[in-house]
Amino acid sequence: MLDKNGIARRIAREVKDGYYVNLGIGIPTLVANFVRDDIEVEFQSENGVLGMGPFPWEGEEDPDIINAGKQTITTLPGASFFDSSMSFAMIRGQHVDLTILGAMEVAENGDIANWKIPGKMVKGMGGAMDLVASAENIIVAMMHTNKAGASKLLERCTLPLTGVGCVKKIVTNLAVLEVGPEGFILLERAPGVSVAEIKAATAGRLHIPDEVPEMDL
Amino acid sequence: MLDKNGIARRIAREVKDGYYVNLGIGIPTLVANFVRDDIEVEFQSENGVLGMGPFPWEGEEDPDIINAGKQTITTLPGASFFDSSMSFAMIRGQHVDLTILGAMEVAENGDIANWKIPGKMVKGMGGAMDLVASAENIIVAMMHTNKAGASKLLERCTLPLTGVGCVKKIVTNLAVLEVGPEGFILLERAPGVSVAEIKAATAGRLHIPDEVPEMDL
Amino acid sequence: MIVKTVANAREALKGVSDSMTFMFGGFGLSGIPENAIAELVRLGVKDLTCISNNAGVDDFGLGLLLQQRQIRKMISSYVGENDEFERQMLSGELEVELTPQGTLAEKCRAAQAGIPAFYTPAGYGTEVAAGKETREYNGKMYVLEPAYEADFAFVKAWKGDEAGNLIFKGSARNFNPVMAGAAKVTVAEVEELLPAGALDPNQIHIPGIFVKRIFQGELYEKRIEQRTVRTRS
Amino acid sequence: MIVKTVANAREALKGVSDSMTFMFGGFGLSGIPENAIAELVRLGVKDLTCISNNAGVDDFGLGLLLQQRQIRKMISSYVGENDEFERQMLSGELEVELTPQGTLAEKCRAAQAGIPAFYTPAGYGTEVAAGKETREYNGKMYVLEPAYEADFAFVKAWKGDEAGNLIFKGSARNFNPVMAGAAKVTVAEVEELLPAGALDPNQIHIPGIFVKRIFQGELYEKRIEQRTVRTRS
Repeated sequence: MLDKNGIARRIAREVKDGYYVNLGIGIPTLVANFVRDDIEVEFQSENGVLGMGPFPWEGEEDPDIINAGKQTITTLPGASFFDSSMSFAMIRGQHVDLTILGAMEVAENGDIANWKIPGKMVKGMGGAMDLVASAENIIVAMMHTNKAGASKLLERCTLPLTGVGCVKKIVTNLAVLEVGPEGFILLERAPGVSVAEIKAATAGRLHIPDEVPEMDL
Repeated sequence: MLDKNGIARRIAREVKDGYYVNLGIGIPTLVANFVRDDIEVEFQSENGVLGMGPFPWEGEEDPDIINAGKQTITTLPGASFFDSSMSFAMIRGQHVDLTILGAMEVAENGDIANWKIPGKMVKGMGGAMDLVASAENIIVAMMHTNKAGASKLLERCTLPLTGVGCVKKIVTNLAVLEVGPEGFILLERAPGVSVAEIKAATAGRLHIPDEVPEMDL
Repeated sequence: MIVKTVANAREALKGVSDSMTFMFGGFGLSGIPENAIAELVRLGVKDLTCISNNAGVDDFGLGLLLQQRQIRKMISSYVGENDEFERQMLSGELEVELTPQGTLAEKCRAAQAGIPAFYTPAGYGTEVAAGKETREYNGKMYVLEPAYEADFAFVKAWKGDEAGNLIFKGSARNFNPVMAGAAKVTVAEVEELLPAGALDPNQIHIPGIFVKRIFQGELYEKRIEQRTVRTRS
Repeated sequence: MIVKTVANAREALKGVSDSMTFMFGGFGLSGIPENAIAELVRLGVKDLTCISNNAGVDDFGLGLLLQQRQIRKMISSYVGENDEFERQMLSGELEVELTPQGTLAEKCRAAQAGIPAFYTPAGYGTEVAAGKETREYNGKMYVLEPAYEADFAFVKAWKGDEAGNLIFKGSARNFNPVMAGAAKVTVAEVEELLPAGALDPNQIHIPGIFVKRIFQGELYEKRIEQRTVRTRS
């Protein structure tokens, strides 16, 4: 079974040379730490930054240079700043190659819910609805089950949707799955996790191929 | 009767302090020469210039600094360059206060035709359709009649339209007219021109007030 | 050259009144019009509709207007980090319209550019699209979104000139350029106000035509919301 | 950093073929991609649809492609100043679609921004709106216009860097920024190609994400169409 860093490490392998990538908050942010050194990737932040670098050295924080999580950041050579409409032109216009974000629920038809729990304080969708509706290539990073132990991979989402039929791949603490025409397809098992455990933790339809290799991290 | 410079001189009096103005080619271009020195006006060129200045000194022409007529120009302090979508954001978004352009025909309902003569080579509408459809304040600068002596102020346009119901004011070699709810309204006569002459040269409905003063140039 | 300079925030905000709709630039607390917000608190105008990506924190940004109960409705994409906001929202004092961030930006830009409506894929199939027209283009579904309408837009730039030209800095640019010219009156406050001719015409982010009034802001706090750093070993 | 540099026009244009749709930046002869045009002439690809505000003059700009009869259809707002163009158009060899200039710019920008369609007032009640959907907003009529679709966009900038970032000069900016990223492949040629980090990230007009290939152009003629000057007395 993977921890959050393990999920991030596995997702980092999906990041290809030459990709522009948008990372959501939470586990997705960790992905940047595990991207191979020998490939070139640029991180886009929807508040108007392309080419994000690491956090600034102490004392060098600039209130005018932050990421979408409102954290102080730096930029790398080749970076650029732009306004919000151009930022979402990049996202909506499918210039960003890969979006990695968290979710509360994913359905076997690719629907995703990650912004609202009825009855609880709703903070808003931020850029998530634009990202999921636009990106060709969306990977969800999340735990396979919620804190109560219930599956987050469902037949249909029960929470208000963020987007419909948009998720292509899911990496959880237990498995890597693809969204196929007839439900989830189990691609890989986390180290030490059995197919039976994954099956038990998945509420939606799950297609299990004859061979389900363990993740190569 | 006015010549082209006279028409431009009269229109210049419609240009108010603080106006952003777009000038079409032909007579409108001449208007810039007659704007009072004691008011502040900025000229916008739809190819992406705000704050146009005079032509450059000989030898200082820059192929990268031209106006919409493709003429080499200069800029004044406070000028800016921008792309074509932002230029038409200024026009479509009604940030430009006054548009002055030529016409082949104007109808008593404010329709204008100035881009196409069927059977002749059509060069295109350029920015004219955006300008007339967007501007709150459009003044047409033209001769009252065409070369064959026929009126250009008609009941209905006969040529393909550039825009519908958009012209507010017309300044010709004979008169200043407004487009009212029931046709043209004669506001001023050119020096030495009689109301009868104007009436004879106007094919559309013409409302003639009791008093029609001569232009004050 | 058309001069847009006014003496201070008080002069710049002439004409604001109760029940108006305002746009505020900024993302989180970065690039927010601090002087305009302070003046609105001073003026005490109320029943406001505010279009802003975020709603500030309890004691800064739009949180200052929330404290004074001046806001009736917020139109935002994300409103976390604000307890007073949550209290007013749950008690029903405050109406909240949540809009996808890219749609919010584009609805401002549409207002600026005289485009009354456009199609976007964001929110299709979700409650955000409820009651809205949808349409298929190339096998994908889109939602029709209208431009915003607002009375004042308050934007904050790094440098500006007398002609109203604006240059922003870093990611403090965010929503400011798309709101400039998107309301009936656009008020720009700047950290450094320069004479016309001091800025390179090639490097202006927002031409002065989109700005009605400009003033030199003062006492910028520029608070950092999440101070993240690397520590030197 | 993702490197977009290619050696020359030949490499930059890999993949172009007959019957494709291309976008060309430039207004008149200002800011046109001279190197890309020259390479298209050399390649001899034909039956092209070209989206460009203008069509060049007889012996320069897109006029060079017209001379070789490589263009089947022009989508432009203004096509004067070109006798060969007129001959081909009147003889029916060349199809011409005239579009209002602001609509042309916005249809490019819509393609860049993933907006499939938008409403504009331009052309309402004229033959440009024939067969198109129209709608009233706030008492004014608008026409629904779809985004363009193109295979390649050829843009020309003043300075660029290895990451594909672009800075334009003066009014040579025009349609270039709105076409960058509006086609499947965007090729940028620049007068000066610099290493990444040489350009101020705050002053970049078009971020490299919109550019697929960038190369150092050569032998720019930058012809002036209307040389207007003041003479010193």
